[in-house]
Amino acid sequence: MSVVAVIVATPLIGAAVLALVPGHRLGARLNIGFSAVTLLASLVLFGLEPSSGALFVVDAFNIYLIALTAFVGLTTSVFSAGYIAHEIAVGKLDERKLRFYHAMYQAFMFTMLLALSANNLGVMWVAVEGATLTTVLMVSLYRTAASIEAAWKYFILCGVGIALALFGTILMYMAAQPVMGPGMAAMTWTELMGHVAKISPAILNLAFVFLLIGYGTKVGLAPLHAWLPDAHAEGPTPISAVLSGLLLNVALYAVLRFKMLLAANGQAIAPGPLMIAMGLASLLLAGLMLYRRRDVKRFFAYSSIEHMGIITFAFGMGGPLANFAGLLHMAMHSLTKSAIFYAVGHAVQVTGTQRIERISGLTVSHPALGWGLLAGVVAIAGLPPFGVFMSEFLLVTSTFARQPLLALPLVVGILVAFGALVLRVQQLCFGAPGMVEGSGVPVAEVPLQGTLVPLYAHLALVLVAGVWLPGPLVAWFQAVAALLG
Amino acid sequence: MGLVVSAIAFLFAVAVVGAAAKRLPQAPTVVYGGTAAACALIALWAALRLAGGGADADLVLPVGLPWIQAHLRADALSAVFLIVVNLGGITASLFGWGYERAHHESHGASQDGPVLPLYPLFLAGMNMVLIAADAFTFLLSWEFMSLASWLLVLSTHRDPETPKAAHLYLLMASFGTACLLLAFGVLATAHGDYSFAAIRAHAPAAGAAALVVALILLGAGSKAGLVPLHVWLPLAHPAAPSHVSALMSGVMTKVAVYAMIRVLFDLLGEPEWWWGGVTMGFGALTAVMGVLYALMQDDVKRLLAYSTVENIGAIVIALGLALVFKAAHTPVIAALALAAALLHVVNHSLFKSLLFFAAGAMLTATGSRDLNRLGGLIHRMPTTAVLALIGAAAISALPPLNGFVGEWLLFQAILNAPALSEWSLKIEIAVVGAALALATALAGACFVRLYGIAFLGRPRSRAAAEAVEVGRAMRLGMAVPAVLCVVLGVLPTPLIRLFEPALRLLVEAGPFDGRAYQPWFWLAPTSAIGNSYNGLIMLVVIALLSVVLVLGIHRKASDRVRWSIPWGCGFDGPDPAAVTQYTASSFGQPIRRAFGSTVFRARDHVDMPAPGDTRPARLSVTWTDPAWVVVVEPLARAVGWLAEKANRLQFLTIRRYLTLIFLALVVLLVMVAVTQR
Amino acid sequence: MSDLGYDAAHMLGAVVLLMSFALLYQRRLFSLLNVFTLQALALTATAAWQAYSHGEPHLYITALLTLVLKAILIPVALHRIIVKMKIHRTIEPALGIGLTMVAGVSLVTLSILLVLPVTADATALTRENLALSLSVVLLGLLMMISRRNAVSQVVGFMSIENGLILAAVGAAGMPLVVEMSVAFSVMVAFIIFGIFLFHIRERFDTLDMQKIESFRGESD
Amino acid sequence: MTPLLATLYQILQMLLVLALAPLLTGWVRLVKARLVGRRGPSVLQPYRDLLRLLRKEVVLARNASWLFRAVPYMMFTAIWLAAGLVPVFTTQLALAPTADLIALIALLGSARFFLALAGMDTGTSFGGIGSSREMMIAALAEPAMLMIVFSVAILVRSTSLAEIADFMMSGAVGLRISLALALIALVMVAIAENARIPIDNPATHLELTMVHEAMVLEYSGRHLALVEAASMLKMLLYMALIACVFAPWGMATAGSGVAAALGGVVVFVAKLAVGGTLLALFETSIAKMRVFRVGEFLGGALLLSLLGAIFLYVSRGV
Repeated sequence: MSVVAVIVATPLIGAAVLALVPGHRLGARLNIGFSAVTLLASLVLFGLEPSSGALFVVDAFNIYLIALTAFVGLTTSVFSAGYIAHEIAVGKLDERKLRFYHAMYQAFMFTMLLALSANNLGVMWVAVEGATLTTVLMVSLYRTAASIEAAWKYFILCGVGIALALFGTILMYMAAQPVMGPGMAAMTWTELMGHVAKISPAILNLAFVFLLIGYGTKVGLAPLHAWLPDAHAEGPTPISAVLSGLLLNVALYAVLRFKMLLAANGQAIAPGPLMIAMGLASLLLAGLMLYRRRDVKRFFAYSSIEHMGIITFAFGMGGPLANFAGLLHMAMHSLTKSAIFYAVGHAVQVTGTQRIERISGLTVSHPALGWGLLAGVVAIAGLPPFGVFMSEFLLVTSTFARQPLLALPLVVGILVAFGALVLRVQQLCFGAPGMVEGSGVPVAEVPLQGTLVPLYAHLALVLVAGVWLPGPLVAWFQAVAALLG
Repeated sequence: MGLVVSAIAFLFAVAVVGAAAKRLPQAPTVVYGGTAAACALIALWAALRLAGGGADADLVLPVGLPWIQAHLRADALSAVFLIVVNLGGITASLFGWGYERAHHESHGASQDGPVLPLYPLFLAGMNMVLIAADAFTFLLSWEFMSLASWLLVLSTHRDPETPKAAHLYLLMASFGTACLLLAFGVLATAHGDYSFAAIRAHAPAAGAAALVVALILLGAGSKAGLVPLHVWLPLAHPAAPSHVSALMSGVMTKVAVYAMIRVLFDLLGEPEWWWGGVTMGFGALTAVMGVLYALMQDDVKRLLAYSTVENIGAIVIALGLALVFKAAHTPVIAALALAAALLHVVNHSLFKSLLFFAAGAMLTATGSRDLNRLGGLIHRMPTTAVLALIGAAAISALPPLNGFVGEWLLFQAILNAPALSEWSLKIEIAVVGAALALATALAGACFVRLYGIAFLGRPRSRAAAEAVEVGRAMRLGMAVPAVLCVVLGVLPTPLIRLFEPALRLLVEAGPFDGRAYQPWFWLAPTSAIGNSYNGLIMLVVIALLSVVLVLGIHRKASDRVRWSIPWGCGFDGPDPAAVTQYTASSFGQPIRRAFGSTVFRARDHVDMPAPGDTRPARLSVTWTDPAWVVVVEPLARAVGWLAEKANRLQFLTIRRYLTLIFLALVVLLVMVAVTQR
Repeated sequence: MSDLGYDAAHMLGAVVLLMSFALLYQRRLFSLLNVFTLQALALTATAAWQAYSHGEPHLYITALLTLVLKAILIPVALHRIIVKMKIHRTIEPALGIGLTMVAGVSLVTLSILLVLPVTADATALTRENLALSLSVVLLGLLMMISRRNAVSQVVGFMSIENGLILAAVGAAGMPLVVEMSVAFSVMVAFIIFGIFLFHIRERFDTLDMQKIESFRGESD
Repeated sequence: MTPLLATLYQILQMLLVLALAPLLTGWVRLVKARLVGRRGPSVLQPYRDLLRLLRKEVVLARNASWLFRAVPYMMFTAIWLAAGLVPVFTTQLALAPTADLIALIALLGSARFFLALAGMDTGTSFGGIGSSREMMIAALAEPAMLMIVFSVAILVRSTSLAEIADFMMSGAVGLRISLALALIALVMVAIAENARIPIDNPATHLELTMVHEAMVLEYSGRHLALVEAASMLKMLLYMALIACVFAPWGMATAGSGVAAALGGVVVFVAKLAVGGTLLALFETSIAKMRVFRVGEFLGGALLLSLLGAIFLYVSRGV
């Protein structure tokens, strides 16, 4: 448990320190440093036995998510260092804002890790709410009209969502309290799992609906998704990367924890149909939305909605194969989407625009970046040999074998989104490169700021996962898949 | 088996070298040499396996889906297709090496996207499909193959048409993959055992099997180019560099055929009689439509791509026949039809590669693929002209070349229709036979047009008038398939014998079973219609007669020759633009009138200047592809319309978004309230 | 538990729900604030009563927080915002008042329907409490979407929160109530801060499409 | 039957068709002339024409390639071989198993393929006109021909011409609708393939209506002689084919001796005379049709042959 405490405490201390450190270079380095320590600490978890206490729990479900979160946190902090150097250079950000930015970054990591490792449902809720607050502040970092608008929308919608989630949490306690008696136990996940079979299903059902809608808003499920594209598009790109790569996963993780409770109860309504419906809605809506997008970051934000839809659908289907696919897809989407946002961040910086039609020929002007972006989109589109292919393979085949009629909209949705992704990535990566927005300088002559290591590190992981999954990970996935019902 | 896997791994290594092409001047040599060597190794291995009876070779790699791992297996069927793919790979590498050099010399540093790193990956992908023995590995390789070829198509991304073609291509490829995914979803057992061995062990129920057949026809058919799923093919295949076009058209479509055979004959177990009927029907439609499309094309490579559609149709007809006869428990006839299919697979891969190489040679020499800018190349490019003539004759199914042998076998199978019991099938087979005959005859017209316009007559542009013969590597790349076209046409029996293990695996019989007299130079399959054909004797007799004829004539006749200007209705000058000769469009006119005006809404528009005006008259032809009008455009419009409608959701006010959340909540609550009753 | 305890808790909860209806009914901003203050007071009383009757002293903190924040600070702050930012003092309903009331009644019915199957092993108080708080939450949400004015939407949001606290204090022995209500209050503070700082007056309901589209880089 | 005798018969047949082809053409021309009231040239005139052409010098278009010069030999050989494969006086030919009816059709297709290419080689408009029309006609005639083969082959259970003739002679087949349809279709195809009226006119050089003649317009001297001779051979071939399938009587078969074979030759000459007369009669009584009507004519042939194939299943015994 002390290891978990270290993992959670490191970013908290980091936030405090970074709030005081002047100078963006030092800040960025410290940011990387704290993230690295967090990652190292989280890697230690792999060597320990699963355990749970009153506050924290480490089991098959969150052990890899914690490590994944810490890893993406680190790579994003590396990317962020190069990113902000450019933003400072062009005068879009200043030192004061950056101090705030770095502190908030670590605070955000703290809330993410806390939400993942919390055993107490109330603590988990507080952490998710904290995550909302920190990211709202970062989305509005540029203080442009559009970014404030986006932050505001994000905040209101997620505020309502989080309120509904709290209500769900309270309902969960109300349901458990008659069986488990008053006190902390009735809010502790591991305890609940032990007693949930005896809990009356009626309130449990009600609680799950509120939790699904509440946390589902944060997951970005249609029709609760409206905040997501704008928040991704208007904030700094590193934040878009962690929003898509981490926050959505954490919110979904929260939903799934409750789904496990329902599955273990046995008498409660099957949450599957609800999740399937919302997953399909997200998938189809986002797939169609992709076609009309002109802002590259908003485009990939919709792609995140699409994938969250796929994942939710998978967990809605349930069963060992679909659940496995969902868990794998969560990890793969997290890595791939953040990689795409790194690449997009670089692309936007070299071309000076976020409009898709004004970016072209990246494989010609900046081959390493262009091919990296292409590989990322290829991976997220579900093409082999990347990991998303494996999860979509499992999901589509197992769905069709069990519910052929559900597989059709799934496949149609995936194909519709696929068409848009390929269309746009061809535009971005191929053709003749143009000029930097608002100047006569050819894009090809603009040097790339920062390093592409995070991008390629993520792609390498996704590639490896596409052909080979390590044994322990498979064992975790299978254990969790069994619990998810 | 380890050898094949190592060779594929070697292809990946070669790709890495290709990625460093900017820094390594020898990279093209290494890449194309490496791919040729790897392909040769695999092809040789496969041929030796087949010669040794085609026993299965298995390997399980600890990758892929964790609970089943990657199963690899090369059985007789895989071996046959390994030969096809790698033979194509060898010739394409030879040609590609010369092609790359020629382009490097003429254009300097290339503006195009990379080909070198992707080309070996494409070959590796195709090989992997053939040896995959579980659904995951199979589809992974399948989609990887699509991915690599998509990027290869995009290597000409500066051409404004290419991105559209590439987009449609990858979309259709993924549609196909999705169909295959669904099909394997039905086939796999409930416990997630996706290995082919497990699938084989569990025959699906009748309804499920019907679903699988439909999905396979859609999935593999979209890759192979079955009408109406062919729309991407004539756009994407020509866009790639010519040796890649050759691989895509000549070889990758065969991988799709492999997928059909693997599922329909191997994994699905005992077929129902109507499977073959449906398959055949699609094949016939594809064959006729494909060649009609080809007849209306002015772009050499696009014409060849449409011709691929036609040939795939012929192959699919043969597959359908084999299925029908297999279901009717006449395995020997099924073997005959399947042998025709496999033979045509080999043949088409040879002559289509050859013709695409020839198109590449023309492109290198003249910079154009437009028939109306070519002409008279037989004088400037003599070797290419001879080799292309062999290709054109072979694809037109002229004896004694290989195209005819496949055709002949197929007709032998068709003539066995009376052995069936279903009336509908008998009549369908008659109609399919007529369609096949029509397609074959039209193919002849199509290639007379292609060859006549491109190589014969007078040049239609300065570039064509000044064309220079291509280099030795490119000529060699064309010569190998050309020689094979002749050899296989004359001696097909040894090849069919070589394929026999595959036939026995799939239909449990060979095409020669029960016939006593079987010399290796004679083609006399077992059939209710007893027959034989011998290309070797035919060739020898033709040669003898020709010698007799030439000697006889020259003894009697005058040897005087005078060169003169032919009568050209008063138009005759050195300017290529002022030559009065038939163009590609005018050549196609009679057939266009006969077939195109209803199916394709083909219209000729003549811009005739008034008397006294010296402006030339212009003929333009417009036509529409019904598959576009019926399938693609409505779909694109539907997606566009829905996207436009959905797009309104991007611009709502926060209050309305909240309303959405509220409504979602209320709906879910109502659902809970209702289900709790 | 004595009958009196049950009845008192029930009564106070009913007052909170009644105030929710009253909120839906208001047409003027200032009276809206007044009704909200009343709801907050009722909630304070509920929390205090539960603290007393169940002997759970930490609920006194909740009561105190509710009193200070919801009944005093926030109404005052909103009052100042209305005055300072010259916000229209009448409420523009997006949905007619009558229709809103009908919707509200339906929501309460739905809540009761949902709570009915809760089996007898839950105490009667839990069932009542559940139905009341569920209604308050849903009515708060209805308020948010049926009013165009930013202030009334904030009020709606806070009335959702009131519903949450009502549920939390009613659940016997619920831990972390204080922590959660603090966390929630931070959020409310954020909203008010946001309105104040960024002059988001009517952003809830910007109807100027052109403006939004150009913001989002989505216009042609 | 010894292989030696079969080889002898084969050589005899090759020579016989070569010798008789111009005679048939001459006969048709003579009968046609007589029918329209002219005296007409001698029956031997085609031989004289061919010899005259052989002696003349060759005039080549400046642009012609080697293909142009090679094609006459190639097409002549192909048609000669094809004609040698059709049993005319005996079914016992050495080359019979080498190529069946399908291969024979394909051989003719090869000849046409190369001739059409040659038509395009000179780079004039006439060659193009001829080639494109010829290929259009072929595109319909060939499938019709294959469908005829289909009907016959399914009845006989063979595509080998020798076996077809044997079977037909045995009389086991009786009268059949399928065969009647096939015969009509075959005659239609034969008319089209030999560029006879109403499809084409072998005697015209009017550019709007030319098909075959346009294609070979630039040929001269020995090349033209070969092309002409090949056309004559082809006409003979089709008549022999019709005779072989639908009227095989009088042919020597497996058991019969050399005398029967010689008798077969006489019968064959008689069949040719009758066929030639019928053709002349037909040609003088009909007008040439427009080029673009040809598609309908041959489409009709194709449909008839397909109907014939389908009727097979309706009638008894298959």
